[in-house]
Amino acid sequence: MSLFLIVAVPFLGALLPGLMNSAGRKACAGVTFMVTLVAFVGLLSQLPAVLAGEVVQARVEWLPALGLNVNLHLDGLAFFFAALILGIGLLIIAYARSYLARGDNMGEFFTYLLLFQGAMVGIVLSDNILLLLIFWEMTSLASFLLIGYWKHVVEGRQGARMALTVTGMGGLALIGGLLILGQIAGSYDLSVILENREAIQASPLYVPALLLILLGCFTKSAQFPFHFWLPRAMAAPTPVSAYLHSATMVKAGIFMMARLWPVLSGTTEWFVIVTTAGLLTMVIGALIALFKHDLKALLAYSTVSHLGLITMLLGTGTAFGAMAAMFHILNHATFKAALFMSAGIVDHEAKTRDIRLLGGLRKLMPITFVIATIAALSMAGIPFLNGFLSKEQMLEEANRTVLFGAPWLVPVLATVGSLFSAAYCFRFIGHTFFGPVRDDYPAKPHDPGAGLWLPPAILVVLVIVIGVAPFLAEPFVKLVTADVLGAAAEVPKAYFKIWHGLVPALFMSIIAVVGGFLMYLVFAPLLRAWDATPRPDAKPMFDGVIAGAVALARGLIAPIHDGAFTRYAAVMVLAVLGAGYYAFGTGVVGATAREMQPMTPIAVGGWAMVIAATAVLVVMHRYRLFALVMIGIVGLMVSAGFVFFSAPDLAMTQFTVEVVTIILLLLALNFLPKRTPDESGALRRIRDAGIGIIGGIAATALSFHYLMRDAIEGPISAFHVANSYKGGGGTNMVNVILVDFRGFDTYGEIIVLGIAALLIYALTETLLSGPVRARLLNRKPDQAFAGDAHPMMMVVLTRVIMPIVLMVGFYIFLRGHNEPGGGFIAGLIVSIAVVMQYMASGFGWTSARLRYPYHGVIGAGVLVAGLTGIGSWFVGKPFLTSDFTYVRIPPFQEFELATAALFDVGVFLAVVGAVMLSLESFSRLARRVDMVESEHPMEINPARDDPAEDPLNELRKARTETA
Amino acid sequence: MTHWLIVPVVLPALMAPFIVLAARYHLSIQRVMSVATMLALVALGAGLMWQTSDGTVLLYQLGDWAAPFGIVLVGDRLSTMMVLLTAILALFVLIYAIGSGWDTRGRHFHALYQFQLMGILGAFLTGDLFNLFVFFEVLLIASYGLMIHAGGNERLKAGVQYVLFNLLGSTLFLFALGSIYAETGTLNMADLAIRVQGLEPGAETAGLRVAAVLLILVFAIKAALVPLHFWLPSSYAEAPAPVAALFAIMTKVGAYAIIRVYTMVFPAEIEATAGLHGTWLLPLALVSVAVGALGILAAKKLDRLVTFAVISSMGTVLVAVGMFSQVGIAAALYYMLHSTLAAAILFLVVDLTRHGRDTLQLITRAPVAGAALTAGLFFFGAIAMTGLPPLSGFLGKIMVLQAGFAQPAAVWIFSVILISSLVSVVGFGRAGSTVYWKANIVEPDPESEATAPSVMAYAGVGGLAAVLILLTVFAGQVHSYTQATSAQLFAPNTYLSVVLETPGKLSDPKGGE
Amino acid sequence: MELLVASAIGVLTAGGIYLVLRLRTFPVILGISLLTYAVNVFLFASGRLTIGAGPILNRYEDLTYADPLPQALVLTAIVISFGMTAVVVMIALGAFLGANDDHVDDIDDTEESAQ
Amino acid sequence: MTWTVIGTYATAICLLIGSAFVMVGTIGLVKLKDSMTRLHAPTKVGTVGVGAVLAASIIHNFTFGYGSYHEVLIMAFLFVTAPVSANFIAKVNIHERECDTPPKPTVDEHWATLKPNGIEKMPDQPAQPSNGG
Amino acid sequence: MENRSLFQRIVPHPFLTILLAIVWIVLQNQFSWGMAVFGLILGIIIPFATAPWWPLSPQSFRMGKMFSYAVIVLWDIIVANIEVAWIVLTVPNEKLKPAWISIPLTLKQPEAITMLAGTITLTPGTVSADMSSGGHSLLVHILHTDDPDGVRDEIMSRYQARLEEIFA
Amino acid sequence: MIDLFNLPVGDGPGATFLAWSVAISFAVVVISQILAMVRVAVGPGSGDRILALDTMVVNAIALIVLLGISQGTSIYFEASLIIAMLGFVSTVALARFILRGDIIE
Ligand code: NA
Ligand code: NA
Repeated sequence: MSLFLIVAVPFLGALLPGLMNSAGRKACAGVTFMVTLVAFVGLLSQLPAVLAGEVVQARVEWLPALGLNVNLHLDGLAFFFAALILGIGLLIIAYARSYLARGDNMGEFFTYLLLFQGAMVGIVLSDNILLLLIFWEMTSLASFLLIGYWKHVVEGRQGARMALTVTGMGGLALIGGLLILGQIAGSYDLSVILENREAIQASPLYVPALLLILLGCFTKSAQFPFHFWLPRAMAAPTPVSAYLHSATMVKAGIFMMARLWPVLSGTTEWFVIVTTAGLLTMVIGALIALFKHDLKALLAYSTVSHLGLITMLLGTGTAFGAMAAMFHILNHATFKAALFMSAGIVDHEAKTRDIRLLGGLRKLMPITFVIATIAALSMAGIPFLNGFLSKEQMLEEANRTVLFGAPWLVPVLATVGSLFSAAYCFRFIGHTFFGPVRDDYPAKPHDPGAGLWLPPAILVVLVIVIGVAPFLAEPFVKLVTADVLGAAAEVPKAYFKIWHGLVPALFMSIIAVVGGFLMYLVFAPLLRAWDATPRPDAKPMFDGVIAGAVALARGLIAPIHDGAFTRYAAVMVLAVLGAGYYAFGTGVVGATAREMQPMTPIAVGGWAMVIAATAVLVVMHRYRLFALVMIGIVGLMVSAGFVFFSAPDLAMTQFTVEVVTIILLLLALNFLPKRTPDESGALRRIRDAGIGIIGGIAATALSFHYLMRDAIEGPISAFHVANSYKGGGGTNMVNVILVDFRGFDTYGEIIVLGIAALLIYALTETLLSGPVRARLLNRKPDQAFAGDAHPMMMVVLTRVIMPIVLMVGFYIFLRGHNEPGGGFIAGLIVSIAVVMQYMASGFGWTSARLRYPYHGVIGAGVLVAGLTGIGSWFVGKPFLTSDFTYVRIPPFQEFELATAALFDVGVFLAVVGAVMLSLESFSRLARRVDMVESEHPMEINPARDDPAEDPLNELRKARTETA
Repeated sequence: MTHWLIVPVVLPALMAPFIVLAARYHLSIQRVMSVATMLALVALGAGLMWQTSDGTVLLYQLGDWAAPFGIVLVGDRLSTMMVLLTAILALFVLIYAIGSGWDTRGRHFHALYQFQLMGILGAFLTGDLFNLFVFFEVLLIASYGLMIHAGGNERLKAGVQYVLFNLLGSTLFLFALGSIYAETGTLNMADLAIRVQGLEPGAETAGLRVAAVLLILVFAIKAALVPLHFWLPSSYAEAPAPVAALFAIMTKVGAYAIIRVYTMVFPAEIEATAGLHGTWLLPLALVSVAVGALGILAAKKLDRLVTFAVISSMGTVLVAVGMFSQVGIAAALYYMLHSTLAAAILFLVVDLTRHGRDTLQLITRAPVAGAALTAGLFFFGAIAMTGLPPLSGFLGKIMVLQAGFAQPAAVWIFSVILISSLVSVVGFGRAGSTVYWKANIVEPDPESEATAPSVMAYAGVGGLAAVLILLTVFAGQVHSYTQATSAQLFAPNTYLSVVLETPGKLSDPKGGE
Repeated sequence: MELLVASAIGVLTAGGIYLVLRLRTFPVILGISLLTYAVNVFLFASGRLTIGAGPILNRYEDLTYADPLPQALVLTAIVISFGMTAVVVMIALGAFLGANDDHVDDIDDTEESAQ
Repeated sequence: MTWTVIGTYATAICLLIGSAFVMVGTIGLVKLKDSMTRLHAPTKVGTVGVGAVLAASIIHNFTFGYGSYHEVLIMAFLFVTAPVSANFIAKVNIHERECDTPPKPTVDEHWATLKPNGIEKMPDQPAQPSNGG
Repeated sequence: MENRSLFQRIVPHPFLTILLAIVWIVLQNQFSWGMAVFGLILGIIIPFATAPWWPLSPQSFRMGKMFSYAVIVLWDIIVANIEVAWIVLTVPNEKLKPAWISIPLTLKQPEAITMLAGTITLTPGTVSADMSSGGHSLLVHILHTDDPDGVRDEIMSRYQARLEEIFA
Repeated sequence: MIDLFNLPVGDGPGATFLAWSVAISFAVVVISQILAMVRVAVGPGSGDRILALDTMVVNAIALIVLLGISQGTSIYFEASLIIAMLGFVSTVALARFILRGDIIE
């Protein structure tokens, strides 16, 4: 089977259990088993090639530019690990099928499990280290899901997060390390990297890369000081613990170190770091394991300890060490998986894993007892069991290793570690199975069905077979070792046998076993001493670190993201000022190129007005209506300034917009407080004034800078001046630019207006359909109202003036192309005319008599403008291409017809619609329950009097008489 | 004369008023028209991208006026890619909006949505700086409408800040444009590039530098670069979910503009702009990455968490942009595609999570129907966003890191991005396990009437997820496209000559007047 | 003359910034209006200052004119900012009506009350 | 030539008259003692003043350019609207009690402005600054 | 209203139509028949479109008398403006004698009353400030007078009486 | 100062007189404008402020017309017309706001 398939099968198969969930538990487990089996068989199909020393390859490009390709390879090492993963996987699946409770979602469980399995296989088969990284991180994720699988278990969630955090951290470090490694080697393919030992070790980036990679490996493999997450992960269902946290995932770190052994090992840094970490982990893990009462915790720490052992072996950097490591991996996988499953059986049956509540199970669960005992003795290093063999090799290697210049250090620590190891093994056996049968088990235990005990039994058979006949494993281990060593070293000649003679390792081993047994015997006082000894507990420390990090993050983030817009704005202004100052200050400033134009008194007068009005506005802004008046003055003077500087269109637009804006603001102010409270303190005001003044100085300086210089090349508007009549058919260049040269801007601009109106309308609707509605309807006005809402004089004047204003609007519209004016201003003027009518007789009365669908007006405007633009497509021209012609219809003079004018109609309609829709919205908000819709255009009208009751009849009569 | 290039702008611009006029009271017609438009836009985007994929630069002279005198739309690899991305995002987000019923919770959703797209697409396509301003305004004002869609006090308060901040931004934009016109006498980007690069050595540069720096600040605000990012968290958190999801592209508009303008017009290596953006964009981007990650960890609400993830991911984009190298920009573009989708997915998932919950605070609530699927999607989105394998976020991050090797600040780039990733992972892990896992310890509320979100809502999220997966699987192809795009950006001769040498009405090539 | 215009821009900017930093929406909107004036004049001034030469083409004489392009740009900007102002006024009003509070700062109390 | 001279002088004189009235109106606005009396000055004098300036513009145009008389419209507009503006301002003054309370109307009960239209005068502080500070 | 002729319906306010046409011509700033016709067309269209907002117009309106009234008022304006200017410049504040007067309104048409009020305001020294709640009195403020009743009678005879004739 | 207006009055009789008249008018209007603004600021009543603002609008028209005279152009006509119309509208709007709160009720 292709390597792709071997990796892909678990992933593809992961879909199945989830889908089969409804088909029943058996089906779920069955399909998962089958999927794994397919992959396993696929792997085995490559065995002949592997045994023949070939490296099976499969390559496909994924991200070649990045050097990230799906390059897989299968050599002995990869095969070894893949076989472990898939083989143990098969057993675990069978075991899990019986283990999981009825309420557990099996589909979910097996989906995660298969995802994990696929990722794990991916790690070991990857030839590309970036690809390996992907699988690496996926195992962390799958592990996260599996540890947290029992979502009701608090420890599960916490353990999952801790595992994710620690291995995630390692994973990210690994990313950095591997990227550096690839950078040094010039490729991310392992096959290339492994050939670059000299280059890598000579590189100045070697040490950072090594540290980062080791951080990844140590966290993943729970090496000291990152060992603490693993026992917490034991909250997972036992199959998960057995599979991930014993047999496979934790070995990913080991695998990585083995894989990169040829290029990374052999340096002092590698030796010191790896060996030390391994040794310490071995000793500390074993010590902690000894005093754990939870069977799985005990096994977990024992795993930590054994991983330390393997790490230490890899750290020595010798070929023999590497070989011993590989052998121990094999052995550890067999006995530890069996132990986990046994512990799971005990837990499953006795409903507790607390060793203090157990004991005497030997009689109740004989099968389990046998399996567990053999596995545990192997772990303790008892001869004729495989654990003994690799431990011997380890001790032998330890004997030869000199760390920190002390030849005794490593052997002593190795022996101590082995001693503790033996002790907890004896305790595991003794406290669980020996002793009297108790009557207070949480549940009455007995041997389970074969589904649960057969998988560990198979493993135990292996334990014995290898233990008795190590030569059976020898070629395979050597094959694997050869692949670990690569070109860096030769596979050692040593034989795998039970009896090596009276070598120091044997004595160390004896010391360990005997000492271990003695410790087991005096366990009770030791436990008391242990309990009395203060020692750091990882969980609260970890929690503390996380809580501290969260608190730190909150302390940093929350205060500056607290919703204080005013500060956000201040920061932004300061950032802009700072950046602008920097940019200007670091540039070249030349001499001015233009003459300053002399000031005229009028200009100075106008200038003084703007300054004064602005100053008064700023000082008195808290009186809101007054502020509006002042801003009106500023706008008026700015408009006058535009006139002064030859921009009549601008002046008109500015002023019209000004008035409409003030009207809108007045409409809004009707609902708002009329005064701004005096809230900000003097300091704050000084600060803000300071920022404002700096900003003002900057704006002055910048504009003065530009005003006194010419553009680096002639402005493009020369073209517009030259062609506005020739090409645009108008003499008002500004208007021609607006509707023709840059008509697209204008198109966007009217859309902005249209959206503004739609938005205002939509918000009004929303407000009026929510809780605000009642409040608005029953609103108590905050000011006294004068009588006579619609005074006669205004009404009568409007009747005459409004049509005239409309006509002026029309006039402005028509003239726009050639003289100041145009669709936009015309639209505003027409709106103003209607506003006048609203103000005269009220919105209700006015709109009841003439109701335009303002939505429609906006829509029509935008559509007309857009369709005018599209119209040019039909003559094969781009959007908004204008054309014009001169027409003469008697009795009128010749006049110009330009498509741009049609576009201007669109502008006009959109403006009118937008302004009117906005006003309508405000008016609807202002409606109160106590308001009566007026049926008359004016409140007071003596013409409506009943002639008979006219109080002035007397007077009139009297006057007629005198006349 | 083909008009394809302008259709992405004009189609929604015509569809919106049409919806307002003709289908104002017919929701189903609005929906059908809206979706149809999105499908058409996807097709258009794909077509344009295919057309430009060989390096062709498409030009559309509005009003038949040649650049720089008139406004032109320019389609190159970059702009068409952004058009397609926007269209795809908008399609699925729209499906979600319909499926979740968000479009019925206020008026004119569909019209505003169309206008929003018009603005975004116009911003991507225009070749004129002032026109870019206009499209910014179109997209902003539509976004105001969408942001406060459905109302509510919190949303309106956030809306006020959002609008005000952007008004300040628009003001700054105008200051920048005034500076640019005053200094160079032109507004067309290509013309500007020629004029800027034609500066004699030793010529006066102070004014030009200010113009360049003001402009990049405008774009940085849009791109939520720290410390100009303050507008983002509350506005995105309070915006209706589909809107927030659509907004995922809006920050990219800022990034796009930075890429466009600061590779072609104001490249970092010319004398006039030396030290202007090269010096501080990258450090600030790194700070953004960190601030975003810390915000993820600090968040007490799920929606706030996602907004900080957006800040962090924008930071990553800008880190890559800030290298101003060809590999850097290629990485930035890929990461931009990714983070747009990832952010959108997360915003939608957060909304799905809201189903049956009274709060988005990171506290435990009873599980509701559909929670498992939602949780799965959250997990997916979180993996994508934090840059964990195997999704595109990881690939994008690797690209950014690889590009970072050549930088003097490589150590910083590596440490900040990697450590921030870890912090994000922790933050997402905390939040996800609290919200989705812990729910299982609470008894489901039998009174709860919350039903599972509709299939269509899931389809919207699922569609985005599918696109993200495609982005992962075809990462090689996509990346070679972004590399080609980056190469095109760093060799803008074709762009410049197509824009400036195509004759228009009354003008010879190179502007005979 | 240039100095007058430049300093007027500066004063408008300064006043605008000061008001933008106030605590209530109404003055902030006024501040934005002032800033809008400032920037409009600034943009207008990018065509330099011309007196007595409005950009209305004289078809019969060859004259010089004020630069029409910035004028057109400012027109567009004025219209757009008008739409924006209308919108911000409405949204601010909506926010005020909903919460009976017109502070711009929205000090986040939901964050604090969590858990 | 004669017409030009007459036009020139007429323009100038109109301008001087206009500015005189503008000045007087402004003085009235500044000097007069209460709101109602102040109302007299600018609405009329100012209007006439600007009217004269507009007349000057018309004359000037007739003298030196082509005939242009559309300033008449502005003048007419100001004239027509001035009374209404004044009326509104007077109503504001009455409403805000910025002047002596007017005597009762000859006929009818109230003056329209003072007739409560459903809303009584609120005992609120005035929404306006009471003085320049 | 319902028995209005077709002409009345199309041209509801003939004087307004003419006024608009004149305004149009003035706006054009140069006379041409084409523009006059166009102005007239607009003068018909615009009032037609806005007719609902001017539901009732005065039944009678004497143009001739209106003309002479206008001449009188214009003269008054010019003369009395000078008076007011004199008052403003010379009379010190403490010697100023402002006064309110109430003018009984014999006019009934809103158009007529407005014209009266406008006249009062435009003529110097007086401002029409308010109207009584029934519309039967006009409140006028006088800038400076020793004889408020005299001013009232003057207004009633000089303006109101004439307007009554115009709108009779 | 007088040359600044660059009046198209030729060198005919009265040209200087006209130029001086224009200058005086400008001065008067500007002063009037400033004084009116003082009244806006000082008040005290809303009526006073509105009145002063209205005066300022009228003065602005005068300014623009003077500018037109001094530059010999009539392109500012529309601007003055619009200011006249809108000035009235804003006066009414402000007054209505004081009187009724809602200006288009
Ligand atoms: Na125009
Ligand atoms: Na007036």
